[in-house]
Amino acid sequence: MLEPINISLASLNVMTLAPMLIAIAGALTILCIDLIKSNLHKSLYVMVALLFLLLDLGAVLDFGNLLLKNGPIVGMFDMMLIDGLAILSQVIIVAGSMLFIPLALTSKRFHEYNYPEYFALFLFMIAGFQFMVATDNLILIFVGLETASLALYTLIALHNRSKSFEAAVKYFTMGALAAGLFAFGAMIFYAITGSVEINKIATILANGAYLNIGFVLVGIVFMLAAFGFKLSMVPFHTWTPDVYEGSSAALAGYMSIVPKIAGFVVAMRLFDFLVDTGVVWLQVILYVMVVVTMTASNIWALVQTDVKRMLAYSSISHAGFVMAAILIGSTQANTGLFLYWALFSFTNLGAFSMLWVSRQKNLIAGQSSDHPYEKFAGLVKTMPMAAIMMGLFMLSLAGIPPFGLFWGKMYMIGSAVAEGYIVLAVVMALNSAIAAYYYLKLIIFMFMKEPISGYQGQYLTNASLSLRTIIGIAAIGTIFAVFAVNPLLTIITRLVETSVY
Amino acid sequence: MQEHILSILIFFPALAAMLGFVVHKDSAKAYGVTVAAIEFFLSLWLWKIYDPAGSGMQFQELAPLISQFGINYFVGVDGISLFIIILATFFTMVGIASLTETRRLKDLIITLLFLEMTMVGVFAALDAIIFYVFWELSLVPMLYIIGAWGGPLRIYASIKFFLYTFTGSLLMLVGMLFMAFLHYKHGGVWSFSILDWQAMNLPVNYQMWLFGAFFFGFAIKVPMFPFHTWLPYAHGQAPTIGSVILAAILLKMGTYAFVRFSLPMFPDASVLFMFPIAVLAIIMIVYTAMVAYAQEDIKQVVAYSSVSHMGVIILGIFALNVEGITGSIFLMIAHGVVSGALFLLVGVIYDRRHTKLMSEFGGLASVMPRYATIFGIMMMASVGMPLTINFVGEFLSLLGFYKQSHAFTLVAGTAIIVGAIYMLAAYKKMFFGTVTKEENKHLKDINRTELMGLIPLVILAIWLGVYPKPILEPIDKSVKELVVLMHEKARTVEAQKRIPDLTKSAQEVH
Amino acid sequence: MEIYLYIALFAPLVGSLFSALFGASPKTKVTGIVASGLLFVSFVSSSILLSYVLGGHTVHVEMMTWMATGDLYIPFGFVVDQVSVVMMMVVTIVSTVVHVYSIGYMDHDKGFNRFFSYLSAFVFSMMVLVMSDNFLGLFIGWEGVGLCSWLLIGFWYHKESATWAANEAFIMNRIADLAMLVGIFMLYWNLGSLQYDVVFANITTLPVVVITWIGIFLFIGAMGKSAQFPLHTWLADAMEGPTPVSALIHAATMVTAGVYLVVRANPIYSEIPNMGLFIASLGAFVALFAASMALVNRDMKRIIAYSTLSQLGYMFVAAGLGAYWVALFHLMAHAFFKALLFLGAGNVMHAMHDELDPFKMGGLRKVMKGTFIMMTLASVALAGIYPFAGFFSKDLILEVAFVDHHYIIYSVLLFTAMLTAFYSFRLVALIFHGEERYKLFGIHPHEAYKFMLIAMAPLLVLAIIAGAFKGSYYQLVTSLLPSGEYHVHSIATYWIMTIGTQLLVLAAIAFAYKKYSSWSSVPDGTSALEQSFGYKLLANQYYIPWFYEEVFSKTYRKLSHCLWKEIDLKIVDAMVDGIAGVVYKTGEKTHKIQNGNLSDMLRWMVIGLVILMLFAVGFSVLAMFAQAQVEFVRIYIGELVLGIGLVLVAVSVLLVTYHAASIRKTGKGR
Amino acid sequence: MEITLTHYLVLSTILFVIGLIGIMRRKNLLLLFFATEILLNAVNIALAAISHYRGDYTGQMFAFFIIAIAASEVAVGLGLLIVWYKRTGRIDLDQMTSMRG
Repeated sequence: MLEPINISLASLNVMTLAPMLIAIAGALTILCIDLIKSNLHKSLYVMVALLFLLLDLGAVLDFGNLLLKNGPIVGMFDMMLIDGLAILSQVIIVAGSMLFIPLALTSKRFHEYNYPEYFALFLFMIAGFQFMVATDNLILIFVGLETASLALYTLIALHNRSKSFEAAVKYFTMGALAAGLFAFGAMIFYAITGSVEINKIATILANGAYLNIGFVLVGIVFMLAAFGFKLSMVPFHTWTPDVYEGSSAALAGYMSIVPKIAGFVVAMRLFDFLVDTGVVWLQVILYVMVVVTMTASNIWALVQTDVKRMLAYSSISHAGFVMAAILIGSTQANTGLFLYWALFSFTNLGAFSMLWVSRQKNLIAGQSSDHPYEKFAGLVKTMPMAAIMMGLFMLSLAGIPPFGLFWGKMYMIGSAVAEGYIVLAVVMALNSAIAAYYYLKLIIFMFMKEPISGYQGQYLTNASLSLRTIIGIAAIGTIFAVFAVNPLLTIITRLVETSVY
Repeated sequence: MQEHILSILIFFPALAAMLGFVVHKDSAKAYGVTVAAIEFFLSLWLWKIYDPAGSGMQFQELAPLISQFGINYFVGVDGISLFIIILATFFTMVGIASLTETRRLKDLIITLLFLEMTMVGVFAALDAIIFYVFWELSLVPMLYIIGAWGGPLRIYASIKFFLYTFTGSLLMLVGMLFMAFLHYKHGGVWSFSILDWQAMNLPVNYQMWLFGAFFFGFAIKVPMFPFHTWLPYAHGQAPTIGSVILAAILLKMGTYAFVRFSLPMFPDASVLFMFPIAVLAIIMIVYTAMVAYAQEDIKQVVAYSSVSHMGVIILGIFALNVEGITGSIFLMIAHGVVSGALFLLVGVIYDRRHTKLMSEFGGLASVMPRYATIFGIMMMASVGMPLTINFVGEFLSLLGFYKQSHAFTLVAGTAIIVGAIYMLAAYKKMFFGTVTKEENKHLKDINRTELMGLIPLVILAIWLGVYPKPILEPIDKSVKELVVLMHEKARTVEAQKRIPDLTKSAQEVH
Repeated sequence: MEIYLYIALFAPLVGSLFSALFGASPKTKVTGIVASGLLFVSFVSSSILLSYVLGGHTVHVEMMTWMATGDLYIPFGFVVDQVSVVMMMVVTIVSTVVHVYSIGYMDHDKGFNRFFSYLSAFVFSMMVLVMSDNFLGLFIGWEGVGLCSWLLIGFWYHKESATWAANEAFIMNRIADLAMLVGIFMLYWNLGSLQYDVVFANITTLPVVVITWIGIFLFIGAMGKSAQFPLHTWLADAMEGPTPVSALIHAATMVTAGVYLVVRANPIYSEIPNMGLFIASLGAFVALFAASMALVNRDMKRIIAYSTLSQLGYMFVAAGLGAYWVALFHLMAHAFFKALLFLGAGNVMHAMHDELDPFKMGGLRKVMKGTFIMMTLASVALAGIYPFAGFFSKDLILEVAFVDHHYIIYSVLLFTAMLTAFYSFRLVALIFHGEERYKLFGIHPHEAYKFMLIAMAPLLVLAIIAGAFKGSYYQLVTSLLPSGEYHVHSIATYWIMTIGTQLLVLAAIAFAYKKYSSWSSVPDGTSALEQSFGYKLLANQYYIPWFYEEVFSKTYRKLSHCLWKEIDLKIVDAMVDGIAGVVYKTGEKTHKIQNGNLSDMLRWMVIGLVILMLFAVGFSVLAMFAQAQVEFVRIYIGELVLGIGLVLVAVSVLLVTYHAASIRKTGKGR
Repeated sequence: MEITLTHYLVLSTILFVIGLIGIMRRKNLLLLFFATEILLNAVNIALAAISHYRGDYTGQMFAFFIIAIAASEVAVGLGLLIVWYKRTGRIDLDQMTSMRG
């Protein structure tokens, strides 16, 4: 009963898979190296991974070039979709990963980096994210999502602390629930429209004039919940602080950037057409979620005692802030989203790297978590450069101009204003003010308090050349962001305009 | 070099601050004074090459920054900003020269030099975003100065200062973005150029909303009642240098912004909000003067007096005529000089006794006669004695507002009474009577370092009180242009009536 | 001539700055001599200017621009005309005398140099005040004399009473100055200029209401400086300053500035109906009011101060009735004899070691002959006995009142003249006659330095002969001021009036002598007279200072304190902190919903799902009923409501969940 | 009674809700994993049914993918569970509260 399938290789356009394949190949290579000779130093794997990521990035950029010339590219039975969003997000994903992977080269030895599997998993995860963003097929999104997530759970657990296992279990369990929700949501859309491709779903729904709006809404609800989890929207955010706290600072920083951007792209593909075609309900709900996520997580971040946990809540808030772009839905807003995220990745990477640098092997007496505020008290007196760097990242996160994130914030608020969401813009602005408090708190500890005995000599214990380099890159990116904004805007706008969603 | 003088003025201190990290900490102060002096002379040079007959903004520099979004590096000065810039450089120099702080001096000096960059930047900016950047950035060094060198409540004070002003300015940012968006809707491109904005002719209801948004940012900075409560804490806890810069320059950002943004961009809204704002200004004047009278701490007296004087400045600005606006801009400078000097003076006694409670003193006039004299001169300047710098500004501001409302001016004029009450009372408590405390009997009179900072201020306070012309003239020129612009743009009848038509009156004279 | 103008004006300033150079160093006699010398120079220049002005010319210079913005143009302009030159003469003469006198008086004072600096600065301010050619220039001097008055009243700053009095004087003057400023504002906005010539030339073009208001505000300013009721209390308290200061500032010059203003602004006041009568009535009231307080006072300087106040009342009567030249004439004559009286009192104080109560003196004529003669003659002049200066000026005012048919004012003034004579000679009698009560207090009085007495001599001469200048003075000033000969129509009436007045005054003097010249005891406040209500009322200055203190000062103090503690800290500031606190507290209370329990975390997800689902179902039902897509109109107001609502909902949801969580936790127990 | 798509969908939903309830109620980690499997399999039923009734194979494809993913999920999950059990000797959810706030 099945028809024989006749497909020409050319029409498959296998090349659309190239970036992901490079990442997978990298992972396999690492595994093979390990097969041939074990107990190699981690720096080898770091560099191999870096090389493959470089290739990956090259492939992505190449597609970007092609895209700008010829418009969106499809391949593999229309499963793969290389459009502006895909390119942009892949660039952020790969570039972010490239900045992350050298963080493994710490001066202290950490359990996970001794396993070559760690790096292999890392590359698999990247491939997963790349799949997720480079398609509008719900199945492939699901597969990419799960590939990446399962790898990520493992990476967290590999940190080999009791807390990291707990974090992994929590993340995993909730992730499983989210996967179920996603599957159910996809199933509903499939049931209504008979398709799993977002484009087609959109067309069919639009043609049907949303007659079965009730079911559409239920589908949206499940999708919202699933992506709410991924993007840590309140009330699906509960995993975030625990997982960040449990995983190593480097990985936490990574999680605050890369998986989120993948999530955003999918959410954008999925929700933007719904918002645009006038599903008012979704607008309202998104509005609520954005406001609640921003505000609530900010408020919770206020009362944190651990810097990493504070940063976890703060990244929830940032995600909520960016989520507004999907609500607004204009080209400017989507451009703003990528701009914001690009700038945010630099700053946040810097901030988490600073935490990573100050990571101790063993907690001192009375220390309840890895990075309590007290640990940073009086840092400017003992380590002025480190304090200035950390202060810089905090200021940027708080949105103090002219540091990186300010431009993102400004552009986002600007896009809200331009679409008439004045109140939303005000809420976004006020939230920045609330957020400033907890970032300031760290600055105050670092610059205005006296050092607390016991913590001396605990900073920079983990510093190595590569970590310093990464922090330096992040700092430069943060300080001189103003000069990067215009080129970024130009390119992002062009890419967003060539997107299909 | 001449055409880049403003960029040099803005970035020279910052560059010097970076290099300052290398300077050995024992020479830090000398380095700071040198840099600040160079900067000050550069700003004097700016004055010299400034063409008082020229119209509009001078020394404009334009470099695209984020052209996609209409943001450019755009700076320029006119008579309104010129002297505030000079004041800023002057105070940085004086402030550093008279530093008596010993804890981590080098950090302090580097911070001050960064602060100088932001201050000059704010007043030179002609692009709203550049303005905003410097505006916000100025909070950071100030936060550090208050928080790291301040008194026991310094952390509370610095956070309050930062968050309060930050919140206000975020609302202002929304306003700015909306303004740029309106420009986009109107002209097809985003623009943050203040000059472009001034040329826009907005409907009255837009003006009102935007005026409101900007108002929060400015009013908190000024600070206007009821947003003023961060100020006493900030002043109370800040080290001397912090208070000096805060009072002399940073507060002026708010009032300057009213002149630069609110008036020319929203003339109708300015007229509509004139009376509510005048009420706030009057409350500022009278209420804070009374609160100042109740203070026990001399620094708080000066802090509240700052608020009170800022009220007069606000009133002058919203006189919306040449006399009032010119007067209030002059008063900004005057208040900078006088309150800066008063804070320096409070610092002198604090260095000696480590207390600022007036009850701890008494009879200082006999122990420290020179100190008492300088304090007396500055106090008299503060209460608006004619032939001191403050009088010119206060007189013109009140004179200007009298045109708008007689009764309001009469009430606001009580400034000269209530101001005298708290100042004289404080002076009496500090300097008159007999020395009762043992610690006060052998206090050293003011020393050379301190005099170095104070003497120029005394000279300035009197010189500009007697001969304000060199400053008044350029201000007057720019303000006239401003008023002409406002009158042209005014849409409502009320606004056309309230804002004088200079072109017409000039014709009448001829 | 301009050079003389500048010399006259700036010589005192140079003297002041010169003395200021030595301000903090110990006494150097040279400062006193230089300052006095420079004042003499100023006096000579003024005299030259006087002779020039007598020739019918005036000098008008514009030194430089002061303020110019918009249409406002205010120069430092100075004018020497018939009015200002009279004032200049008065000021320079009296101040030269006082300066020389002070060299002796302040001989032993630590603040000798400082004193001269202040005193010369005062003279400079006074010169600015009288010579300015515009209202704002006058205001400079106006405030300048206020400042110097503050400095000099509080000269002995270690004395609480002195500094209190200084502040009182300053603040009270400030109240009046505000009115004056408002008057200036009105002039500017109505006439576009503050120059005297422009203002006076155009004042008639204004509506009467506006002129009236201008007149009222300017007059309030004058009332402050000249200590008219109700702003009079500071003058008596100002006696805390050194006595030369009282002589110069609080008798001869500064306090007359108000009169000068009214005289100067006569074109304005001439335009206002009834304003003159009001001023005259107030003047008459103050004359009587002040004289009554002088009757029972037991402080030598205060008695003279009240007398000054009373005489200022006379001047205002004259000015109010349009006899501006008479007012100015009395101002001049009064300056001489009152300064003399004060300086004499200074000698007495010196001799008595700063004792001020005349009841503790007595019989001083034996040891202080020179002072005795001078004070007696000054009192005679004050009482208005022919041929002394007071007769010509004061009786003239009585005539003015009579001629203008203001008989009530006339009677009041006449009665006051008697009182004046009485309290003046009560003072003289108590100090110089009778028993030597001071011996009870172990004081050994001695006469002042000879040069001080010599310095006073010019004043004595002028107090005696000033009346002789009346004719030439009249010629001089009436070229600027409205002229007006005030002669009673019938010669008979004139003589009856004059002689009658003289007799009444003489009777009062005789009564005073009879009662007090043989006084022997120091009253202790127990006598029937001192217990009487009237006495107490007068001795306590009609309880007005008490009333001010209780009603204004205390209220202000309490209100200030309350504003700070209750409003500023507890409402305005607390609101700000409250908002921050609510946000923070919300965080503290709700962050525990993140209790780390995986089951709860999963439940939250499911709850979120359910809530979304409920919304979805609700919306679908709604949509079904509407049979169409529900379009929300996106308007700002709607959005605003929505936004606020959302925040509220968010917060309340957080709170509710927190409570739910805590209930569940406690409910579970262990 | 003819079995229609609706029946399958209702069944699927019921199973899904059972899974959700399981997720909320189970304190044992292993049983929790079962519940997540129920969720996915509930979806599988629906997908297969829709696929059948629509005559479209995408649904079945999706179901296969879900099965594969569920398998790997279980693998990872059990791995984590074993490590956790080794470290603590328990697989009770309520003990996993070292991070909070």
